[in-house]
Amino acid sequence: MPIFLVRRFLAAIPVLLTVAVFVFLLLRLTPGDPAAIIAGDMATPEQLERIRATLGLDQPIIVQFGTWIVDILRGDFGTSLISRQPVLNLVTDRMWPTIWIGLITIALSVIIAVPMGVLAAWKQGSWIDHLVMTFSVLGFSVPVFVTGYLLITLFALDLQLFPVQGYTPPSQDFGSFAARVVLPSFTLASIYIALIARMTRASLLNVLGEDYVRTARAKGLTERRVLFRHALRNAAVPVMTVIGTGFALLISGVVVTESVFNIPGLGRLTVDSIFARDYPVIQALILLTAGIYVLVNLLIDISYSFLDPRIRY
Amino acid sequence: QTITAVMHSGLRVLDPVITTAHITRDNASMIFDTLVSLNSDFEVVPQMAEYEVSEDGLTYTFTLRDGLTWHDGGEVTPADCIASMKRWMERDGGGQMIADKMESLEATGDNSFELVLTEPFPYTLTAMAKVSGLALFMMPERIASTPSDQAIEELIGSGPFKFVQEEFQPGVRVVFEKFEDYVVTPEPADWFSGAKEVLVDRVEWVTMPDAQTAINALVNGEIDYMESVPVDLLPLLETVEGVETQVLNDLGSVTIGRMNFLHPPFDDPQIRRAAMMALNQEDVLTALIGNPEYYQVCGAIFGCGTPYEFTDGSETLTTGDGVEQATQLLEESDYDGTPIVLMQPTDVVTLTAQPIVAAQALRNVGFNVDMQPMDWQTLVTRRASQAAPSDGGWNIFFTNWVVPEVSNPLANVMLNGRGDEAWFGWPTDEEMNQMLADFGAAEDEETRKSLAEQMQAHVMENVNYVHLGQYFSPAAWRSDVLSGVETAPFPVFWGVSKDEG
Amino acid sequence: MADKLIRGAFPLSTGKLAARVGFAPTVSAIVLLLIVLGAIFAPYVAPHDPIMQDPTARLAAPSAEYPLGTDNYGRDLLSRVIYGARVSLIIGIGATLFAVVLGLTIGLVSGFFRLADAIVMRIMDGLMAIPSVLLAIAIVSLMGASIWTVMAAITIPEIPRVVRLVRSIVLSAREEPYVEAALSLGTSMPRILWRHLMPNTFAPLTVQATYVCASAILTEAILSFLGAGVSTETPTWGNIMAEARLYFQLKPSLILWPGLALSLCILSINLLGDAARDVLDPRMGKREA
Amino acid sequence: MTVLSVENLTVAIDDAKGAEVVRGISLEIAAGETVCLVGESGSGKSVTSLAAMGLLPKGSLKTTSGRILLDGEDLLTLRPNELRERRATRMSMIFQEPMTALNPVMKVGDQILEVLTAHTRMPSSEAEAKVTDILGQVGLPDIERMASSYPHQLSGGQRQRIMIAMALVLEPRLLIADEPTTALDVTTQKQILKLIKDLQTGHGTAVLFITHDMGVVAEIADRVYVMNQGALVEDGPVRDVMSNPTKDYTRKLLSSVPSLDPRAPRPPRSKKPTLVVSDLNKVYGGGGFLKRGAETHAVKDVSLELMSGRTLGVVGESGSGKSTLARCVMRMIDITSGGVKIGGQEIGQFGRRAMHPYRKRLQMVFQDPYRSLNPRLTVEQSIVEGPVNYGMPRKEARAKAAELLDLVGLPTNALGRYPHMFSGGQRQRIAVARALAMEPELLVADEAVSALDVSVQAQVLDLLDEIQDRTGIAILFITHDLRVAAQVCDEVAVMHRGRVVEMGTTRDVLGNPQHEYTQSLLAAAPGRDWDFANFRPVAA
Ligand SMILES: Nc1ncnc2c1ncn2[C@@H]1O[C@H](COP(=O)(O)OP(=O)(O)OP(=O)(O)O)[C@@H](O)[C@H]1O
Ligand SMILES: Nc1ncnc2c1ncn2[C@@H]1O[C@H](COP(=O)(O)OP(=O)(O)OP(=O)(O)O)[C@@H](O)[C@H]1O
Ligand SMILES: [Mg+2]
Ligand SMILES: [Mg+2]
Ligand code: NI
Repeated sequence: MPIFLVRRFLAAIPVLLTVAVFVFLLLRLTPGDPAAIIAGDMATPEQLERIRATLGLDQPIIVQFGTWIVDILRGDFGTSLISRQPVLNLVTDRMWPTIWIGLITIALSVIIAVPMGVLAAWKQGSWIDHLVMTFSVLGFSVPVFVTGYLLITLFALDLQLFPVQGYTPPSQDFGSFAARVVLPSFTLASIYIALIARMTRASLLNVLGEDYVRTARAKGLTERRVLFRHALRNAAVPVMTVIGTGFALLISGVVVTESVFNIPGLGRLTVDSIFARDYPVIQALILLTAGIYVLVNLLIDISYSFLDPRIRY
Repeated sequence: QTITAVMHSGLRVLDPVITTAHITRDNASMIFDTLVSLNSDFEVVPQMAEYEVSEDGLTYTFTLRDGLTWHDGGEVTPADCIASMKRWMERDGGGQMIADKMESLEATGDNSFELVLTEPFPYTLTAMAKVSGLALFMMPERIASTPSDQAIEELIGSGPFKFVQEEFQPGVRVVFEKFEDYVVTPEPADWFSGAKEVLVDRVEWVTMPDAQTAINALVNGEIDYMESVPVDLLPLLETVEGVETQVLNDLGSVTIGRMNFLHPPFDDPQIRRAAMMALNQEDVLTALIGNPEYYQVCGAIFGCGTPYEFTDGSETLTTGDGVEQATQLLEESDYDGTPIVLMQPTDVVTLTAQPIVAAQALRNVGFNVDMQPMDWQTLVTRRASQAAPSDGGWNIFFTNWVVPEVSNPLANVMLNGRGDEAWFGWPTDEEMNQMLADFGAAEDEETRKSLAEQMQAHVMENVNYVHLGQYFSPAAWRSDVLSGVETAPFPVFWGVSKDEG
Repeated sequence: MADKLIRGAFPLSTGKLAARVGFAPTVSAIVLLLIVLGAIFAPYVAPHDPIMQDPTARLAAPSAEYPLGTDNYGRDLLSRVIYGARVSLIIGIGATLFAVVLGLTIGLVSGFFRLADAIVMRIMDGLMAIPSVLLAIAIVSLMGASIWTVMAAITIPEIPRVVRLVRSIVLSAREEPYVEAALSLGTSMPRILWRHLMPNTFAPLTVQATYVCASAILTEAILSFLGAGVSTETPTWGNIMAEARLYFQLKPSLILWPGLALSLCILSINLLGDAARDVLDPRMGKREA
Repeated sequence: MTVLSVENLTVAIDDAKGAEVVRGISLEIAAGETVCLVGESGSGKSVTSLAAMGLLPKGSLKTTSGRILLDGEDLLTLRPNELRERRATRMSMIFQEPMTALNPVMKVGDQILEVLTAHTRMPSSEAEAKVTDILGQVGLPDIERMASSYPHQLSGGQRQRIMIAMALVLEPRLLIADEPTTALDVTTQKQILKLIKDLQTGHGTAVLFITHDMGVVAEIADRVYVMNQGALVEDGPVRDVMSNPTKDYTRKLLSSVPSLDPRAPRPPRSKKPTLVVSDLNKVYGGGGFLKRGAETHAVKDVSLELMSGRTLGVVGESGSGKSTLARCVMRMIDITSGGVKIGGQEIGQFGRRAMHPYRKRLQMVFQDPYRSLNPRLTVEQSIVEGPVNYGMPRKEARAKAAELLDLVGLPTNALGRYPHMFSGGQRQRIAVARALAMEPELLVADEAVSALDVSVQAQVLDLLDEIQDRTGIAILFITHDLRVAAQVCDEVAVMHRGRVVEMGTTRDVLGNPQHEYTQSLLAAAPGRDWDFANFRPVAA
């Protein structure tokens, strides 16, 4: 197992390197001059040149890339071009809201979606099945921001159950934190639930056709036990995989949700930075999200071996 | 007591000398104070310092008021002010003009200093008191000695509010605390002048990327103040009890179009005129604002409601009947149908409508329009390119200014006609340059007014830029808890009290 | 046992195709067809020019002239929704085509040649690790927003998913005895890829393609929402909604109609995808003992 | 005393047409009795047994009439809950595939324990003791470790024992075993059969044993029922049916069972060997970037020679390296060391390109008739693929394909059809035709008939024999079935753990085995002492 871990971690290096190269090239080879942004409306060409020089933007691209990578390896992600803050501070400052919302969304989705999927698979072809499937297809079909607005109108404005927007750290005021994460988490979860419920259903249907399920029935076990003890765990691997790949979807959704609910998280930071051409921040953020994605999927790979003893690395 | 306010954009750049971004200026005006200020009659009045101008108009003496301290406890000295002025002069247009004519800038005592010019420049005090763009804020010497192309790291001022560095989240949240040792001037508050008396403990600025969310938050009482409400959404607030909406910045903003003088077809004044005549303010403003209460069709390039309000030559813009003439002008011109590259920003709400309306209007009179959508930063980068439109350059774009930024000919960057050194679009306009120089040197207001009127006519003739009208953004606040919200060209939080009902 | 094998190996052969295609997919197909026809014949169907502004009728209520009312530029909403289908569908279908064609090629090659595999898959993993919307915003805001950049931006992150799918199918199909048989018949590698392996990917790809198509249309909407979409001169469902979001409470119909069109379209595509899966892959269909 | 009595059972497909799969079957089993249900594949054996357990797949099959009485109680009228109560306590079932019938993510001990907790209120210590006890009864060694193993950590035989333990732990009155040994090799099969027999005598269980292996029937049955196409053909005490079958179908079935009596070697057609394998070694695994897999030495120092016109059989238990050998000869995989000569030309180290001209001289028929033909190509496309690859004009190749179909006994109109429209036996013939289209010198048949029914198997074997007579092709025939080997091979090589332990003419090796392993293989072949084809015991 440790060897497997080491190997997987090593395998993540080329992945992240690809991401790094890709992002770097994308940012440098396309128009958008951070110097012009910093200089502002009144800047003269000389001022622009000077700013470019101080930012190192006048160096050959290879040199810029090298410097950047070496700095990162030293733990230095640079300084924001716009706000002049260390990127690391910016990111750690904005990380927690996103992490909390992400975790709550995943927990929520799993708790809701898995039973939904199980029910649909078990009652395959019945109206429950159709209902669940319709719901999950709908979850895919409505843009996140529309879901968000709808939830706000309904639960925050009409019913006055939750605040409209904002974020409070749980350490500061847990009640307020809890009240404020409900709507964004549900908004985000709508896609995720759809994804997981569908996968659970499909995977469970596959498993229900397996010989060992027939064996379990032949043993005279109750349907419930057959479903939850025998079928579900065997169906878990593809579901976990979907949770992992769906994570990318989650990150995308976060960008929108954070705007709609005014949550000062990473998603907004990324969008703002892209629009502001704040290169060091964009680079760090995309690398970070890619890193998180890789890590999550690594964890999920590891979880396979707990779910299914046949999988050993 | 804490006022929570939603501002028009997120604060990212802190140094008010580096950028002209309004939010940076707004932020700085909370923290820093100015030597002299402008009141609502556009008069320069003393703020941190009393001043005297010598008979010959060459020597300006400033005497600091007693007991001024910095937020870190230090005393405000002439050296601090001199350093702040020098740094500002390197960046600001008006400042540069002063610097060009400056003989010396030296301390003359413990609390006084002197600015000596080589020739009279009556515009000096106005430039120092200006409230827009790069305003002249006083900072401690150690901070003000930062090179002017490098951003300052610390925000220590002598203004009514202290900046709370630990709680600052770029682009998201700015927190101010009342500065207890602030010395309130005796005169009553008027715009940026007079008593900046802070009546609350804290002010928090939050940024909401979504106006809808901000309004909902205001309705739900989660925030106290919203700097600018999209006019279309005002009906949402009208019926809400305890929320008041009003235009606080009653000068408003102008929206303009700027053409590229370097490349065909707009290197030809006749075609520029055709383009201008094709446009009409009413259409642009309706699309941009909608409710006529919040815009004003106004032919004056220096803004309506300002001292230099002249409307010569603007009839087609204000009446909208220039289409035929424009069509004819264009037909008679050498325009060969090359598509004109119109840059359209997609992510700035206040700039999306103009290109769309303009494109239709230009097509109407026979232009071939290539509308290129891009985000604002791409536009900002691209408008700096002097390349041909087909090689990544451009022909026309639109932007907005607040009225104080255009109301004074010397502050209005679009008038500058020094070719490559001019603002994007790079007109070479000797005539205009001369008028500007004369304006700066003019001794009396009458001369200045007549020069301003000539400039108005010249701009309409030469189409240095297209003035597309004036508009006003209403602010909204919880009138059930806030009192003392006053009009000013940018949001002020002194004099506002909060009653935690 | 024998029967199970047959059904597993010959998905297309079951005579249940007609029976399996139920009510929902049929309706979906009809809805989709209507949308496509509407898009193609938009100039004949739409009552107005979708970009023609009427400043006097800003945010007008539905009337005979403007059946669904107008937007904040005074443009006819119905016409915009009808024309909006064009770009949305072009983006959806275009992204799908690109993703499928590129993904299929890369996936086939990398699934069969071990040498290429290691490198290609690392790159694909890298691409996959970048959140698609972020990548798309980056590409669009850097390259400028046009139908083509938006399409490219949406396509790029989808490619690795298709590649992975194709590759996994090739990896398992590669072990099928009939591939070995072809090898022993002296069939060349490219031909084995083309004739024996590629057809296996069609069924799952169809399902994947519907997914890509739906998510491309949605991503376009999200990009517009974030201000990185196609110019509002060319209406797309996404940018109509994005522009209208300011009016969500005042005039919800502005967001409702394009939203409805979008959701109906995606719903139909998804349902068709599900139906395709049921037809093409019997294991996902009826439960077996 | 009758334990199970099925009366007039009819099972139909649960759709509008309602085609009947099992038609009016009646059978009876008494306590302590072993009843075998035989018949070719698809005759309805499994469906009958599933119906008895109430486990027919919902939505696809249903019982339309008849009664199933367990100790006099009609199972078909019970409510689902009651029926579930009867399972495991009164009746149990063992399935064919030991590999898939156990839940892969649960420890096997727990899977047995679960039966107890589901049906009894036993305290857990007692239940665990009972699990240990039953595991001991089925003869598993190292019970502690076994109980806490996952299925994939056990061998096929061990898994099947776990299944049996699970089925018998509550001492049901009836045990249904659906082909419980088909997937196991003969030695293991023998042990399992004995185990069932022992337990049955110990507990007095009634056993319904489903199989299509007549050897097994001869070995264990008291009575036998013969099924064909969903209907019962014949039944009676096993000796009676085997020695005096009254129905044609039964006679045909029995006479298709190959005899263990080895054939006489035929003279080689030429002096020069078609295939020479010398000191062949194949090691799987190892290598790989960052990943050092375990190595498997699948083939060790194997040397063989095969003359044209002759058939060399390779026999041995599962995993002994037979398929690996075949793939090395075919050069589907790279060989680790040693040589392979075809018609005197060494091809052992050829690369893909160099190999190309030699491919047509070697052809292969694969085990699985369902997967070795591309389902998306017509029969004709499959057959012409090879010749066309070697430059034959398409038209000519087509004509040849038609000829070949005729040769393998299929109508020429089969050319345009797809593989799924054929039965397993027919498909295997198509595969043979495809191989022959290349006019190879050597045909490698890897378990080419193992997936087929005895009657169909006999047809394919006859076909191969006939073709060999006609064309003088050399055949490398891989099988684990000694009966088949005895019928078709001139020589056999016995493989055990990658090595050839004994080689010689079939008559010598099977008639007078020298190596201990060969002897044990022979001893394990069921029904050794019955001559099925002649309906009598083997003449001593
Ligand atoms: N789930 C099902 N749906 C429809 N038909 C089925 C199903 N299961 C079996 N059948 C059909 O029922 C018939 C009898 O099948 P059954 O499995 O009982 O055969 P068998 O005698 O057990 O064969 P084998 O020796 O291959 O196991 C076959 O024709 C088969 O196609
Ligand atoms: N591709 C492979 N990689 C690694 N090991 C393999 C591979 N193929 C087969 N083996 C191993 O080589 C050994 C011989 O396998 P082979 O398939 O030749 O056996 P076999 O005699 O044909 O068995 P069966 O009768 O089950 O077909 C086994 O231990 C098997 O696990
Ligand atoms: Mg069976
Ligand atoms: Mg084998
Ligand atoms: Ni601004």
